[in-house]
Amino acid sequence: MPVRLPFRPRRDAYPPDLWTKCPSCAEMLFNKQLDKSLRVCPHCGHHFRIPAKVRIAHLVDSGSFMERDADLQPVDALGFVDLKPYPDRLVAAQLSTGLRDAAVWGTATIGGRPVSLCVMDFGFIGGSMGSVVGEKVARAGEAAIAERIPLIIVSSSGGARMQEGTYALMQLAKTMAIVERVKAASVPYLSVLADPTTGGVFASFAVVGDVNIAEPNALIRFAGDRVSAGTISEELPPGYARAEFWFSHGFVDRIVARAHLRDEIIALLGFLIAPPLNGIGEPIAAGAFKPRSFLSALTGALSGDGSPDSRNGESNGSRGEAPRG
Amino acid sequence: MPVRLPFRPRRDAYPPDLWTKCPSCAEMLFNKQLDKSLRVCPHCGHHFRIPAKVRIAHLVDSGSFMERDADLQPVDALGFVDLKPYPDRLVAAQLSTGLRDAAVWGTATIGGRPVSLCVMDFGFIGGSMGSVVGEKVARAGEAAIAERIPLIIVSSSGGARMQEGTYALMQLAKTMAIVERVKAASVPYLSVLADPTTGGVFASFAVVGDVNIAEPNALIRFAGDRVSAGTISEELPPGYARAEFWFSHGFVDRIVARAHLRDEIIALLGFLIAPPLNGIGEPIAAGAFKPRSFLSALTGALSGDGSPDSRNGESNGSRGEAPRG
Amino acid sequence: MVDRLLGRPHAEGKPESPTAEVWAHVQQARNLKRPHTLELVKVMADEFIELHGDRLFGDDSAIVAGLARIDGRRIVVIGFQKGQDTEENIRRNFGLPHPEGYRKAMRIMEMAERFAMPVLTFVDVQGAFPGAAAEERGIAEAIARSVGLMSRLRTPIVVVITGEGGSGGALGLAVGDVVLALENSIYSVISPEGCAAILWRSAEQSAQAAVAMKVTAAEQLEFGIVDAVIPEPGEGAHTDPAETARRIRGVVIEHLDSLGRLSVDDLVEARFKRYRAYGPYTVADRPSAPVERPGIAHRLRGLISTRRSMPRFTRTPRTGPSGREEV
Amino acid sequence: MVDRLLGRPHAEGKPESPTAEVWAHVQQARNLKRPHTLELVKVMADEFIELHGDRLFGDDSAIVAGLARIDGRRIVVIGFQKGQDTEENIRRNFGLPHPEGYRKAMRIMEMAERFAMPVLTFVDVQGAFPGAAAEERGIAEAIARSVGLMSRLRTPIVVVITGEGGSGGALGLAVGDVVLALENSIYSVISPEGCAAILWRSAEQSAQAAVAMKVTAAEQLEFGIVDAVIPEPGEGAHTDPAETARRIRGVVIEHLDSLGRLSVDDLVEARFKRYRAYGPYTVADRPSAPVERPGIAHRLRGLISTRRSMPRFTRTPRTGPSGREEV
Ligand SMILES: [Zn+2]
Ligand SMILES: [Zn+2]
Repeated sequence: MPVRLPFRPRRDAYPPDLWTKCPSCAEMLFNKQLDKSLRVCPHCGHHFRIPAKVRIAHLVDSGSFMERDADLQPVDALGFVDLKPYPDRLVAAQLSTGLRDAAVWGTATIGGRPVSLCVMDFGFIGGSMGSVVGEKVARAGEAAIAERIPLIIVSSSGGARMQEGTYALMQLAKTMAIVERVKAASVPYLSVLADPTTGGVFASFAVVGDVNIAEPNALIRFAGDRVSAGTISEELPPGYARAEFWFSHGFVDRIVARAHLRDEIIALLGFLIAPPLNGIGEPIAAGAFKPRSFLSALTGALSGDGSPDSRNGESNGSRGEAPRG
Repeated sequence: MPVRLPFRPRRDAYPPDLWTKCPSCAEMLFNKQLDKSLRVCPHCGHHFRIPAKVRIAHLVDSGSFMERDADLQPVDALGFVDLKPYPDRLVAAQLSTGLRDAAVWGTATIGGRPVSLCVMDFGFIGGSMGSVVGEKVARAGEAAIAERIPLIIVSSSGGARMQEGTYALMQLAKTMAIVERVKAASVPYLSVLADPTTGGVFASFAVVGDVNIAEPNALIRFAGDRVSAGTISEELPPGYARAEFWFSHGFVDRIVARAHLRDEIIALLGFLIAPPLNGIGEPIAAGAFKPRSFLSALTGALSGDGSPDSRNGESNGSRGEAPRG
Repeated sequence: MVDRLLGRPHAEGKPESPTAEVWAHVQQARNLKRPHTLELVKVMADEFIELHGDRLFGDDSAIVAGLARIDGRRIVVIGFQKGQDTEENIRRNFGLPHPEGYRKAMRIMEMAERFAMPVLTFVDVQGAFPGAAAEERGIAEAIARSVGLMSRLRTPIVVVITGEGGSGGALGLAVGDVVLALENSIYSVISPEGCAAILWRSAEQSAQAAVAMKVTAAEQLEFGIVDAVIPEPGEGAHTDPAETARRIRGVVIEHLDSLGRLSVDDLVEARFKRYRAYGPYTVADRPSAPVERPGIAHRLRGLISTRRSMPRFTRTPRTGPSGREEV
Repeated sequence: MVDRLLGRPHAEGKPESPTAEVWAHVQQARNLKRPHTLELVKVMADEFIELHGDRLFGDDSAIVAGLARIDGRRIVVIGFQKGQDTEENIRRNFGLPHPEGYRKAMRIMEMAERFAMPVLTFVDVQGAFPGAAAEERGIAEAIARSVGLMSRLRTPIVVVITGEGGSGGALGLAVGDVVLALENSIYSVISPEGCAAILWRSAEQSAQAAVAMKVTAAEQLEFGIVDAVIPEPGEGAHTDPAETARRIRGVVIEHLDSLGRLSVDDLVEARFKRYRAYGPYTVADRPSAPVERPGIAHRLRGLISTRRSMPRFTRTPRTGPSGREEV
């Protein structure tokens, strides 16, 4: 049952017969051409921010994306009003983007391999993470675990959504709790950090991918400009907190231009494969250090009730030592 | 079966009626007094290096130390000759220290609590670690695991023993393999870093205690003076690579004067207690992340007929949406 | 900055407006004379051994951690540490942690798990240090991993918000089985100043932002983010730090008792479900209002006895297949 | 330093003495034209994706790591990377790693374990960077933990010493189920220069130290530290890097096959026992000479077919209670 909002053309769905000025090199770019280059300036390589569904179309095998939970709808839990009420902001964002909140998730194939994919949309209230975004990230992770398929999250976010108060803050914990389970289940997780990935999104699921991929020059930082400017005044070097900065500081594995991102992901998916489960529901390569002989021998030695052998047998058997191919 | 070497008084067993000059403050110290202050200069706090058995006497409950494996004897596996043959160096060291090699291990009680204790002796070829030292560290660790008592190692070493070649290097791997098992068994490990703790000893078991305790001003470093001087020339700040340096760089938990070390260890032993084993030979608090319901639920889901509906149902069920209230 | 951090005691007379009242509460939460981790431990614990260092880069003085004995129990205590005067504040970097602080905390938490010791954290932080030194060494990564570790740590965790529960910097030590808060504490997704600067484009609207975010302990209790509020003595915790510590001690012991009766598996599963459930939303094709009844988090917290009210908003159960559409 | 690192091709004529012969071998092992990790992977692998960063502080260019497909297998490759010319050498810090390199390696090894990928390491390093920057960020801790992790990693590990196996810096990536060595490689507990400076108090005795430490691959094979020696083509690996890589590839694939037939539990247990058994000693009250027969390590390595000779020294089995004495 497809659920669609009434929507008007979103502001980043440029009319194809018009021109856009590149904010980096100031070149005038014909929108149709810009779409063909995946909204990357052909002159200077500037990566324009793109809507979630455009991103998805770039990445997945054509027609393979099955959106899930498009009907999740944010709630104004706090009765939050700043210069205008939160519900008004939500409605405006929904009308301009055609989305109910700042993330889209679903399953798809990429290069023929099934994945669980969640993509954030900066056009929706700055890609901020409230309860719906957190819920979608969580469900994407749970689907990845259940189906033992890789999880891919593309982040583009100003951080936690202030209008949802500490519920928004709790999304850091919710999403990290899920990511910990993804890792414990030996399910691969690729994090793609697009411009910008900041605040609570950077400080939760975006920073802890098995492989962290950043788009060139993407702004990535925890402390927001205005926040840190108001608190600590210090000179920041050029390139500070850009993708290349994080590469050299060890937090980003790969910087990949948008034109190569799909191929890069396909290549990585060829390597990062969830190993099969053993008989008792644990990945065969699970990382827990359980040296076989010494602990089971100790049990026998220390429990001293006379049945160490049978206990050893159980202990060994329960670890599911199936022959390997 | 006590095994004793023929030995002459070792060079650091000072004649009690003579004086020793403090190398730090140049004060002349009466040896009897120096022994009473645990060989710490009462004027400037300089900690003299002390033989393993003196250290043990400082630490353990009187009469509780039962030395183990005193009969382990080093071997000249390489036929190593520098300015003199390795066997000659061994005999000289054995005669001057009364030890067969640079470590002493055994069980003892400290403040009434049983421990497995291994203490290095810098007086034996610079406390260097060859196969016997590595073996004693390993056996101390194995005893700690088997008896579920804390492991305490006091390091004082110039590093790996060159005369034993790569066998000495392999002691880093041997001892670390044991320490990993100590940790996996949830057995506590206290590392005491005395002056000096350098080279391969610092780069293996000495640096990875649950709690790292250093004696004041102890020299602690990986790269030896002569080695690094010959390779990279750079100015080193005062206090470089001393205990206090490592405290501020996050590698030492506590700097404890010798007079307080026993009390400090007693206090820590009151906290760091190996939890009991469960029925299958694993510590009840073992750190492996095994979220109970979701992995076992997955096993059921995936080993079955694979119908997507039942999979969804089980997946949701595993999220625990039981009736509320 | 020092001025702001030192805070101002709230006015003697009645605040003249609800906004002023909330702002007075914020200032109260920031009062540097409130007891911080070390002051609390000194009263609460019979014995305390501080541990230092992240074993990677440094020892962060804005986060302290150690082994404590409270009521005969061996526990691990970890918390933020502001200074009580300017000199100590400078030494403690005004209580603003760097990544090393969270990495030290993680190291000690893993030790707590290994030796089956419960963890007690004290949360009082404006936020993580927002400068380049913290940023480039991965404050975001450190907070994310600490939050993740706490979500799965196989030992009980009791959290006490004692002053400012500021943003991700606070959450980095605030994931637990029970989250308590002192009466005059605050908890918010961003500092009121930061919120005002972004949404009102003016830091002068900080009080208004504090009101809008519902930062007070009582409001956070209503939301179910906090499980119980601990009343402060006299005119506030800063007027009687020792009595404050004793009150915290009593409540913490009670919760350690309750949590200690659960199996580790049940404990970790309940903690997971608590955080998994946070955050209200509705489903568009079933446009009923958010259901006003206790949610999963409440049911789970029912496992442990706490004095608290109902959460006002809970997640609507998902009963049918979700909407799907193709791109 | 550059000169020394660039090495000198060994003389055309016969070396005039055994010492000179060993020293020529050392120089051969250091020849910068030998293929390093990236050059080897380029020939050996059909596909390679390099991964970067320790997620803590930086990305060390002296250690490279990534995902490789070799003969249809998914594996993780980690190795030291010297430069082949001065410019690259400067960029790669002359192949001298900082702690970040080992921490990156550990991160990737844990990933290999999680996704059931074998690990292949290439070892060619004079030693860890001996300067203050590496020291103060914990090069010792990084090496210790990497060694510990490799001793228990639940996936096969094949190590190839390709050039200089220098001290703890090398061992940090050299703990594995099978340890191979190129014919002209060396492996030592300390560099010959360092050994000479300490024991002879003169770096001029480096060749003598190299002889005394028995650093050559053939000698290390005799000791059982190395399981098999891979012959180099022509006048040495530097004269035909591609053929060198192909030879390594063949041997590595063979061992990956053998190791893949073991259960992970058996694999890890055998690896543990191998390292647990290293190092000869005797027991004083049973003063027989060291027993010249295969020990535990050899028996375990018998599980995997390798071309190797007997270890000359093995541990004497401990059959009776050990001596005890009181202090
Ligand atoms: Zn441009
Ligand atoms: Zn003195």
